[in-house]
Amino acid sequence: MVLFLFRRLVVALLVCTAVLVFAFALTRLSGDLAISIAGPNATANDIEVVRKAYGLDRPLIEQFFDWVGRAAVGDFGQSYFYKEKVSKLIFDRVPITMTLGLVGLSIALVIALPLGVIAALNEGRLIDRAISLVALLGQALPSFWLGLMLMITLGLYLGWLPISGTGTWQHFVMPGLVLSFSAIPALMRLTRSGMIDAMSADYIRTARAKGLSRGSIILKHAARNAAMPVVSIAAVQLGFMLGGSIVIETVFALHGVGFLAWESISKNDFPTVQAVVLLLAIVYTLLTLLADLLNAVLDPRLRAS
Amino acid sequence: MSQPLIEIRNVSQTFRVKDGLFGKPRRIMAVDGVSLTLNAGDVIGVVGESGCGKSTLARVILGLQKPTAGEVLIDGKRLHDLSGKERARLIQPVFQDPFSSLNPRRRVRDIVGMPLVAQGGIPGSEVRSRVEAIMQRVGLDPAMGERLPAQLSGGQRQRVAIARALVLRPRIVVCDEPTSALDVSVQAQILNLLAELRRDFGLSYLFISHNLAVVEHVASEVAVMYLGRIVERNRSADLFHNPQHPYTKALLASVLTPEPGLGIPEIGLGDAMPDPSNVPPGCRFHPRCPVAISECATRAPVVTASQGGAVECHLVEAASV
Amino acid sequence: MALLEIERLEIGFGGLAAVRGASFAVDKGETHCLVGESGCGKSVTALAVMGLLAPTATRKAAGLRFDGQDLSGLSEREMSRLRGDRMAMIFQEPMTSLNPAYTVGSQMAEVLIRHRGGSKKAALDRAAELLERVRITSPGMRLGQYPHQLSGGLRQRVMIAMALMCGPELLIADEPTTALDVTVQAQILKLLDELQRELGLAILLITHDLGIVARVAHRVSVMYAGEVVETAPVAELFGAPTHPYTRGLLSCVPVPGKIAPGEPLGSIPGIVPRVGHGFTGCAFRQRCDLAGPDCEGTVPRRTLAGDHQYLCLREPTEIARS
Amino acid sequence: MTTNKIGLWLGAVIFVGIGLIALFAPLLAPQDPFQQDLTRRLLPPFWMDGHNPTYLLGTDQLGRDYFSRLIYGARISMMIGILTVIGSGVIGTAIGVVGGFYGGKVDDVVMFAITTRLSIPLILVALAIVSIVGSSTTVVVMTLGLLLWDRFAVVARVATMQVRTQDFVAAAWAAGCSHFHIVLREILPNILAPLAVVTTLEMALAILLEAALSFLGLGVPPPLPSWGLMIAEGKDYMFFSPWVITIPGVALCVLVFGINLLGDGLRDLLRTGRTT
Repeated sequence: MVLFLFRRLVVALLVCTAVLVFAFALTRLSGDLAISIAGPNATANDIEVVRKAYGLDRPLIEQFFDWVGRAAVGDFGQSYFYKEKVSKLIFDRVPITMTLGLVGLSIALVIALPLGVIAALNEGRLIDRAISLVALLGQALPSFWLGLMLMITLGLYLGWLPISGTGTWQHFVMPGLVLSFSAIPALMRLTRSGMIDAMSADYIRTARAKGLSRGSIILKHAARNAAMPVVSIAAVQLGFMLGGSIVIETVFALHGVGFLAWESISKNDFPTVQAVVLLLAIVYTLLTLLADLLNAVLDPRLRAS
Repeated sequence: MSQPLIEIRNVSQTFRVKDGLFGKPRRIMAVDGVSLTLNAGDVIGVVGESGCGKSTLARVILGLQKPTAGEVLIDGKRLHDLSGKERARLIQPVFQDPFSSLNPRRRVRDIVGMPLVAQGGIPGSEVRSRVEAIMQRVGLDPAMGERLPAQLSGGQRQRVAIARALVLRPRIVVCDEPTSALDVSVQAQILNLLAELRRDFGLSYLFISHNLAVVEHVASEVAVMYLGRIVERNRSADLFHNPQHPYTKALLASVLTPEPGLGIPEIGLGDAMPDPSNVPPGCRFHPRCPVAISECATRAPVVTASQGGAVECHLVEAASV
Repeated sequence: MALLEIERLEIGFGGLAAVRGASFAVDKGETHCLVGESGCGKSVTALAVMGLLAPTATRKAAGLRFDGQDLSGLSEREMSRLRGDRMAMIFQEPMTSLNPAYTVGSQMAEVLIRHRGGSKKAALDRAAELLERVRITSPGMRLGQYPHQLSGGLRQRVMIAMALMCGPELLIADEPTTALDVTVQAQILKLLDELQRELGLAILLITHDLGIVARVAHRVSVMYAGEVVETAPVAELFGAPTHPYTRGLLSCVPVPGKIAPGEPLGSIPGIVPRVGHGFTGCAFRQRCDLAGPDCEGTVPRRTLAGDHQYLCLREPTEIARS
Repeated sequence: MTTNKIGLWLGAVIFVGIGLIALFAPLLAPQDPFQQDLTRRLLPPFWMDGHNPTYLLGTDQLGRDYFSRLIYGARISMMIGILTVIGSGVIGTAIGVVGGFYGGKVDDVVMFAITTRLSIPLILVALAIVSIVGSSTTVVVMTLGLLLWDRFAVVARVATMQVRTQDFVAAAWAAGCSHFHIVLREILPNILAPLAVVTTLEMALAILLEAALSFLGLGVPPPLPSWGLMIAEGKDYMFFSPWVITIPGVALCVLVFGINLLGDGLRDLLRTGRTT
């Protein structure tokens, strides 16, 4: 188990390193960063000044290691646009995005798990088809559009929820709902197929042959085994949701990390973009690690190896 | 005596397996220093329980796996010096599971003709006629060539697999549990067919099975494997009538012939199941052996000639001195 | 005295008739073997008795009685009270038949708690006692282990011990040794044989292996295409097989000493037909040397001396001559 | 015909229908989708009061015919969807098959590449790339094509590993077939079914992503009538003229829903096809 954890950590570190390289290369895609930073109206002289000021005249490799070296201790440099430390910019906005992600995941789980189980237990029947159809429809809704439509209906016409901003908990309901929609179909589908697989497993037949009650068969014997893939996908989905929050935060004007990322992208604020990409990658990696640990708790076979 | 058709010299095969992506790698000793010869026209039966390495041995002989140590000579030539095409003309497989051994997306005639096409340079018309001829020979209507494997019964699929193995007219066929997945009545059809084809085509078989009754019926010589080693080898009649190794005796005792009134035999083997990733020291059979002596746990027995065959057992060793 | 009586059992899956009027009875304390090739309906019959058929299957029977009680009228809830208590079942695949997520002890204990109530402690004590009974060493340690830590043979022993938790009268064993190595197979069969004698269990053993049948059965029923074509005490069946299918099947098995090596084995030509609803006559007629046009009509069940029944139009003397 | 067959057909009809609309857009569109007329801004569609029969679905904030823009928008979505899955499908399948076929160290590298790709935040990186390189349809297709290969790779890898262990592949080795032959004739035909399902999923995802990128102003550049861009342009008017965002949104939904139905139907068809 300890060995397993250690190996997982090594791979996670390697992945983060790869993302580090990727994030650095990403911002160099344009060829000359200085031109982008200086803006469209800059003279050749301005560009030279920028180049010097940001250290872009040094060899690429030196810039890279300089950046990595500082990123390793949490220093992502100064934002070009906000003129603030990137780490502070991000740190201030993490709570909003985390809240949004967790609200989204909670809504998704509350909706997807029961629906998936109900669909699985009624496999092939009308209710299963109906649930699958709704999931398909949910998958087809573009999140930004769904957000706008909810703003019009729930916000404007019905007046139930605030349209944008971050003041109260109500402000998180609509964006959380929209965000959850991106995860519900996948979670529902996996819960369904996991339950169907588990219910058709030989050990369920054994449980029935033992005369156990239906409740005990479903809740004790099937659900435990069906939960493992769902735990993995829930972690992955939370990662995707945090990444996808960029669209929703923009729509709802929530000043979280996603909104910051979008602003930095449109303002060519590369240190911030790099830092957010890296941060999200690390969070994603940690989430998958967490899912592995949870699965090891659920599955004695994993615990042993 | 002419040179043997297959000569297996001290072949070993180990695998490193990982449990999942990040599991701890384990070393599995699937085959451990096996030597065996197959003479032209013989059928050598290899028997043993699951995990004894008999299927790995088959894969090594077929050239599907490069052995970790040792070498295989076919018709005097080193297996790994042969090209894939040359090897295919000498030796062909028939596998156990007639469902996984045929590509579900290809038609029967393409499956049977595949070895011919792989040789290259054979005109299409010749491929077609040879495929039809061999299909007829194994008892399949050539019109079935248009079908997909899913449209055939288990016995018909196994006939397709046999036709594919014979279409190149090889000299050796490695049969890896060719009838284990079949019903008894179909098993009999396939065994009879294999016997006929051997006579007519002058084939030699390496016949792997866990079913001793089947092996006694088809094999002229038998090798018994346990945890990667051949523990006893002899002419079939001698081995079945006068087994030397305690494991062979136990295996023979556990054959349940359809004779009522005989009851269930007492096998007397311990519960320590063989684990190829954790081979016991000394004689690898000693944890389960009913007649083990103290020496068995410390020193590995050497191959001893006995009753016209070869045995690896301390008791036989002691008796022969 | 019959413990389990099955009369004209019919099971269908959509348009396919898996079992077509199978009848046989299992006496108290006897080992009854149901033998046949894949697809003959033997496993489905066992599942039907236990009430474990898939919801898509249809079951109909003129009689399905356990200890005099009509099973076909019982609700799922009432059936589940019987299962694991008075009738238990073990399966072919010991590797997948135990839940990988729970310990052996927990899976064994829940049977007793479900049917008899009582504390978990008492149930675990009973489990340990039974593990010892099925000759598992250090039962206390095994109770805390997970299925993946056990070998196939051990798992099947655990399955057997689990089936015995409530002291059932009937044990249905569906190909219990098919997935095991031959040496382990003999050990498991030996164990079943002993338990049967000591506990007075009735065992319905489903198998395709005539060797197993000959060694463990008191009585044998041969199934073909959803029908019991012959049923007889074991010595009678092997000594005087009467139905052409039974005779064909026995000739296919290589028996050391009976058929010389190299000699062709007997075989049954053709393949098992797929039988739909409304099929009449003998299902074996396309593969039978003795078949005539009359075999398309109703086939009688004939009774011979020695409690021996078979399903065929031909006289025993006629069959023996062929 | 089961309910799912109906879904499959409905999906196919939607997909092919919108494909045909995209193909014949110049013939179908009643007006020039780029023609502005500031005197006729934000006219309502036909079911509302004050509509103009010339403009079936009304006009946008620049007075362009909304119906014609919608039809031309189908071109962008279809093109992006199809071109992206061709690119990402080839990349992902190649990576996955190589990893699954060779196993060992090669597979470790493939797994590492997949894990790394998955840990990179998709939308954020796509936005950044388009922002840096400059927005155009080509850039969007290239970016999405280079990012959306992960699921192809995962599925192709697992499917290849399963097929590789089957005995018919061993028989092909024993028959002396080349690696190329084995991958092409024995393995690929047997992994196409799950890949077909992935193709529909990824096409739907690509279409939604393009819409999202365009909505955020970093996708297809104006004045092209991308549905996502139409929603973005209508956003400022949505509280007073909700149809300007409803219409392109519904179009997007219908197309993606159709593709999803198609994929779902295929998945079921292939699953039952295997058992019978």
